[in-house]
Amino acid sequence: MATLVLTEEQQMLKDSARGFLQENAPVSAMRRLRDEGDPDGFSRATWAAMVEQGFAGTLIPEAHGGFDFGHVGMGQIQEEAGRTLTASPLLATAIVGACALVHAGTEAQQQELLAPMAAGELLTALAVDERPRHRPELVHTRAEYNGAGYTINGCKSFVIDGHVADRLIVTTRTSGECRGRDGITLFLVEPGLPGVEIVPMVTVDSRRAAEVRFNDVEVPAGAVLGHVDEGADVLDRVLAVANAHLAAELLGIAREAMDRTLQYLRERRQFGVTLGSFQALQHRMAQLFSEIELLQSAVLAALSALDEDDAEAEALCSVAKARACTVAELATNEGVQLHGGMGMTDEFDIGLFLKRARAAQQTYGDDRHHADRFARLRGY
Amino acid sequence: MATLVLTEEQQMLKDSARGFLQENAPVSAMRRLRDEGDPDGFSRATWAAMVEQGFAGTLIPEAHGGFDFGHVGMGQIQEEAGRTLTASPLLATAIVGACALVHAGTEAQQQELLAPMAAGELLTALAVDERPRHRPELVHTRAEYNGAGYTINGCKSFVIDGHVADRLIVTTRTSGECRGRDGITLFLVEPGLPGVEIVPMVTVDSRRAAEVRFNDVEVPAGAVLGHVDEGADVLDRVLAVANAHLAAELLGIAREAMDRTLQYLRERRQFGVTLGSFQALQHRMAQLFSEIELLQSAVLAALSALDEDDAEAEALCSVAKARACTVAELATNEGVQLHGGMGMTDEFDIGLFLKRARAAQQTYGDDRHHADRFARLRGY
Amino acid sequence: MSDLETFRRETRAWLEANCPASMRTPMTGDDDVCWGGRKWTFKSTDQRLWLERMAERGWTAPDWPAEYGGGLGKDETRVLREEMDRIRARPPLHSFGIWMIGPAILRFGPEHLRRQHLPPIVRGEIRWCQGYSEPGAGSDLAGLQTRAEDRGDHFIVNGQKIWTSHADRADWMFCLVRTNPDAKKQAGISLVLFDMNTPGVSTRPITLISGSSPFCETFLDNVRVEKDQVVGEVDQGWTIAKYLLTHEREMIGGFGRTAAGARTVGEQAVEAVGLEDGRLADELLRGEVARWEMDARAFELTAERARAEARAGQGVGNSSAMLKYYGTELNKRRHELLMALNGSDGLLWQGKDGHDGALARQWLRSKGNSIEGGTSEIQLNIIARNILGLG
Amino acid sequence: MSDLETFRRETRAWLEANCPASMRTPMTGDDDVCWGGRKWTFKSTDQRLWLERMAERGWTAPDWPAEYGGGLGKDETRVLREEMDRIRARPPLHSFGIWMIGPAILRFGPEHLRRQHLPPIVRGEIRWCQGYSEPGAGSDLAGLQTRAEDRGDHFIVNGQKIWTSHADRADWMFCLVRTNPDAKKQAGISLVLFDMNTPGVSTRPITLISGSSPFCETFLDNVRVEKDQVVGEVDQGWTIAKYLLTHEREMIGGFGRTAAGARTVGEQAVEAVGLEDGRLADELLRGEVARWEMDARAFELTAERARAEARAGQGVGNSSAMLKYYGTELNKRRHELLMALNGSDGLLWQGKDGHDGALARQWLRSKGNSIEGGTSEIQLNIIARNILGLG
Repeated sequence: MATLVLTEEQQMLKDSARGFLQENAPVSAMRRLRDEGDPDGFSRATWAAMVEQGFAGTLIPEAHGGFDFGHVGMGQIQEEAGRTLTASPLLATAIVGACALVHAGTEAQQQELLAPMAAGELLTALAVDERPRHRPELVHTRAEYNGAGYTINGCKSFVIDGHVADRLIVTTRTSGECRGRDGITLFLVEPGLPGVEIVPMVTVDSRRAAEVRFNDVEVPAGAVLGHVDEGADVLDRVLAVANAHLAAELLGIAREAMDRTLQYLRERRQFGVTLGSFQALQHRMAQLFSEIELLQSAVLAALSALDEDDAEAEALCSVAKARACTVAELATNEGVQLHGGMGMTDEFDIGLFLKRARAAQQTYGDDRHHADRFARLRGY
Repeated sequence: MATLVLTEEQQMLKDSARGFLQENAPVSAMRRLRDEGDPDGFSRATWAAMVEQGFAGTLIPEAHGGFDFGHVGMGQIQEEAGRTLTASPLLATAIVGACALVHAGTEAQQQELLAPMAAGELLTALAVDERPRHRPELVHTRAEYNGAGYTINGCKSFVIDGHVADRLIVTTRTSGECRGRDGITLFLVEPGLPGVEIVPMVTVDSRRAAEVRFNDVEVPAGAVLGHVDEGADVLDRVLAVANAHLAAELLGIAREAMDRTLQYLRERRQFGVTLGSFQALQHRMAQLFSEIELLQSAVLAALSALDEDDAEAEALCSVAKARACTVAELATNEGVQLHGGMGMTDEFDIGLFLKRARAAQQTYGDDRHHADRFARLRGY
Repeated sequence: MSDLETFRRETRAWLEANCPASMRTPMTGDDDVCWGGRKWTFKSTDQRLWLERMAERGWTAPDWPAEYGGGLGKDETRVLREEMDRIRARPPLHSFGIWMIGPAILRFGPEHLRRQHLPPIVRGEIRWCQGYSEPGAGSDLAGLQTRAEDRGDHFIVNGQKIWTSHADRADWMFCLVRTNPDAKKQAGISLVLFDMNTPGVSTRPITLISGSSPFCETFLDNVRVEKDQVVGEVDQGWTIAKYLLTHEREMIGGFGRTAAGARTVGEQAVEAVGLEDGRLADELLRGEVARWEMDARAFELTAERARAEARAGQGVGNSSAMLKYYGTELNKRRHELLMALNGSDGLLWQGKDGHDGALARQWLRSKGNSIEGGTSEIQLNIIARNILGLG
Repeated sequence: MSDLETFRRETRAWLEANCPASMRTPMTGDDDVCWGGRKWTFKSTDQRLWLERMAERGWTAPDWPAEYGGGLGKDETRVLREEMDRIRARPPLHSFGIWMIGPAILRFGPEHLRRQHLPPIVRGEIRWCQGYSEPGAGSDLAGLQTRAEDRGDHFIVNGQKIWTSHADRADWMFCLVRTNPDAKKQAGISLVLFDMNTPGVSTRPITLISGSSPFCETFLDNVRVEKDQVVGEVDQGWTIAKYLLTHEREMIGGFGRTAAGARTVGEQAVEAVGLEDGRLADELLRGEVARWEMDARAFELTAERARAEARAGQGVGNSSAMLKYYGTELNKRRHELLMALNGSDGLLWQGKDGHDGALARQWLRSKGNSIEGGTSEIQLNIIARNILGLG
């Protein structure tokens, strides 16, 4: 049975994350980073403070310096970070990186990396996509056994936090067809190695991602994460987790966009009455409200299924992400439209939610990708 | 350049068809046929009067006793027949049958059949579907050459007017795979031949269709319509024509459903004001109006492209039918919903439009089928 | 052993002994439902026995006060339900008396009506119907036209009701009437009770677009209603009506929930359309099926969450409007999808291998979901005003 | 040979001789557009020559009366357009003067304003901007706050305008002001003209969510406007404003029309996502692309039909509201689709091989389509009331 109501402990975590983020990383902070053209795209000081709050160790076992608070807990932080548009290494390191290592890392790898990750000192980045649209099983990047270790050649795009990562988690092909599940192997690669080239770029949400090229990059055999040729299963799990947490972030974005729009409709007057008194707008907001309520249920169910290792977990993660994409798109589009001309100006915040929403939507698959995935999981 | 405004002649035909149908075949007549359980599902007397009006010969050349008035002309009759829910052999005989014979018939076949068709004395039916969802290239029904002619075995479902037809137009496979385009051959089959079994059924719109079974049915070689193994091209044309005219009928249904709903909203009072004064309903009706306007353009363009043998004709027929399906579905659903409880009663007519719309939608492919077809025609 | 565990043990034993085997099989259709009442014909001896045995203990309405019904506490009622579920026992009685007018009389009184009406409801002897909607009023109950004229010790009622479920099979009606024509809209309405055998009461079944239906029109022509048959107070019927409407909305809000064991839309799609290379053969429909199934899953989870929140005392209270709105719209979409998946098979009405047009009739019936029990538009109004503070 | 054929022959010859070769190439962006005005810097000698030659004949506004512009009849104007299209001649001048305030002055007068303002517009010497919207007013023009105080022979204007396109590059403004504060909303508004160099006029560009924009805020601080610069009559500006708004709506209604030679969404989809077995590799997107392209085709046909009906004298008149509504919504959908098709490439804002985030910026800019020139909600109101008779 899914946890659809937060425990007292989880509610406390959510409230404290909310308080912390509203105080330390409000939308205005994101705006400042953007206007100053910060090369990291996030604030190191804020990240340090988030680590202080324990956010970085939420998914890491206590034995490795984390708090093992689970996905429902981490999801609450993500939802609140969606409301404040807080950029940080939370997704790439504390969620994706932590999950990959906890799930597939050897004892030695976990020993080496998890504690510094929980301490916020070591950042990771997942290099998976090779095409603009997410398609994780399409892997052309090759890793060839060279007698001692592996030689990696290829190019990865849209590597989130690729510009700051201390360790890249790279999907490669060690055998098989370029579209197949079999033959995918994950590697932990140090970005400083000869032949690794990192080209950062600014995305629409004022965050950073990188293109990462591998030119005859030599890594030792111990850099394999998980088993050779069997990386697809690890990837499934890691991406399901990432998507559940992106869905949580999108839930926060959708709720915040709706709340700000409701506020505007209640206050703004036109033709002598408030905008909120127009029935056509009332019905649209009521429909949006309903869609968001369903999203919240889907997100909670996905997170708690991950915590409980439920057999339906991957399907629920796809339900949550697919719905998060369509609902956040609706919420942010309605937000801009109902703010009228003001919503089109950079001066108002509502457009920032629109921008971040689309970036989070496209990250690791949008609603089409996840509808397709859901259908496959359901056998049709 | 498409004819997007009717010529004076076409407008006159439309007006006279409207006057005729509203007078001779209003919705109440359809209701009477239904309640009396008429075994034909249409009125022979009304059909005779329609023939009198020249409707049956609209697409038949003058040399064969028709009027050669073209698809735009016939489409106007169909649109008006959509408004009155008039059941008749118009689709199966005067549109589908006439088009198949004019397009693919030998001189002898045309001589024999077209004149009686224009005179309303000979009815045809297209036996194409083998699965509940329309998929014309899936043909299991086999016709095997037996030295003198062909022996047909197989089963066709949802044969419109199969219960009254004097000649069946049957798609069979003479070679190739059961899903391929190549190897399809059309036959003209007399329903009285030994081995032909016709099982009529009543459909949701109170019309009739039949399942037609062929058990070792022997037909002469002269029964082939068009060329052996090359029936798919004929079928493309015939189905494009059928769908353009179904789209015209659905346009009439959508317009009539909207008009009746608007009338109801203008008159019906609730909470002390007319329903039509509620902005949420106003916006929904304005959106429906816009969708119907686009549908009208698409239908006119498809019909006139058929008349002009435009290279885009088949794509436009799919645009028209796909849009007709979604718009008629919207119009009839909104119609019932906005009529409230009254819309749910058999006493009100609005539900009859809902029923006929779905039947016309599913006939020869719904919006999904035609979206898929459009994408293929566009090369993606 | 706690009292509750003792109760569970005893209940389990009693059910084992008293619930007939045939009453433990799944109901296959409307025919298996027992509605009771003076006109009822039991479908089997077991159906009669099962009702009589449960009614004798008052367990048809277990949580009503002991003097009228079962007298069980909240926990005991839950245990009884669990134990009935355990052996898959059918409900002994379906009853608007138990679900609607009974709770209203219990809550609003007066006492003499409780004593008169509740015991026969519990025993399944009297079947009730509701007289709310009127032709011409739609969702606007305040526009009520049925008039009750004061004649001293009784009223004379004239008017017409519509959408009365099973009026032709019911024994009594609870009926909203206007007792004060001068009061403004919501005021001046009373909820009165009368026997359907009273002279001047007649009914006519309504044919829906889907075919025959349990709904009737009810004509009230100089019907005499005793003044002691007013629930609550005269002219205070509006409050009771609102209470009952919320009840009704909660009943209907269950639409869109998948019945246990029912085939999913995905399974039906595979059966109707077939797979090619492991994917549904129609790729556009495949996307629609997946999107519907995802929405339906999220809705199920939301209904579950609403129940969990209610248990945790966090219920937003107004979630019933949202569930009613979304659930009924989802169910309509489901039926449109099933019609599309089944193509020409979905169009059948009569004929072909005994096919009775069930698919089409269910599709048509689903259109009423978003109208009955408060239209979708009314639910959206409620959400916008009560939850979102717009207006 | 008819007069019209003679005209065509002569026009063709004149264009051949006078339209510079570089003015016959497709415009590659906003930079190639010639707006004219006092502050204008010609992008090339050819651009200047082409404007001067056309302006000399009055052919920048060919259908205006001969004393102010070209003096061509309706048929001759059409022929000129056709001949210009034949050689793919660029428009010599883009101008709110020609499109908007010119026609309004022509229609509403007075005569001295026609003589003063129309010839410089035709010659491209004066560039105009419009002062309609105000912060806080949105779609509600009747709520206009900018006040013009009567000072005998002139007004003193105070207020603030927003969404003034190119105010920072314009020479004159046509501006709605409230001349009678006591009149009820729509009354008491006048349309006045003033030079942007007048003391007290200042502008500030607006940054949009898509980046920099042609829009400005314009501040009016004790701006002196001569009384002879009122278009039409004092207090009758509302009628002229409505006339201009319809004009604007028709210009914007072109959204969603595919520019000749532009790649279709289908082609872009194939490029971005690729084909597998002849079908777009992403099957859910394939359905969406097909549905969008079908809707867009039906919309194009509808715009064509509206023009054909107008030619045949059957125009519904209100079709501009529908075209504006549908065209802008369609364009927004198109950009959402392009963003989805291009996945992470669509998210780029700066960097990577000189990619400048054009896709994302166009997507963001498209959000304004359904707000500017009357929101979608306003268009739906107009359709419901004026066409459908609801209200």
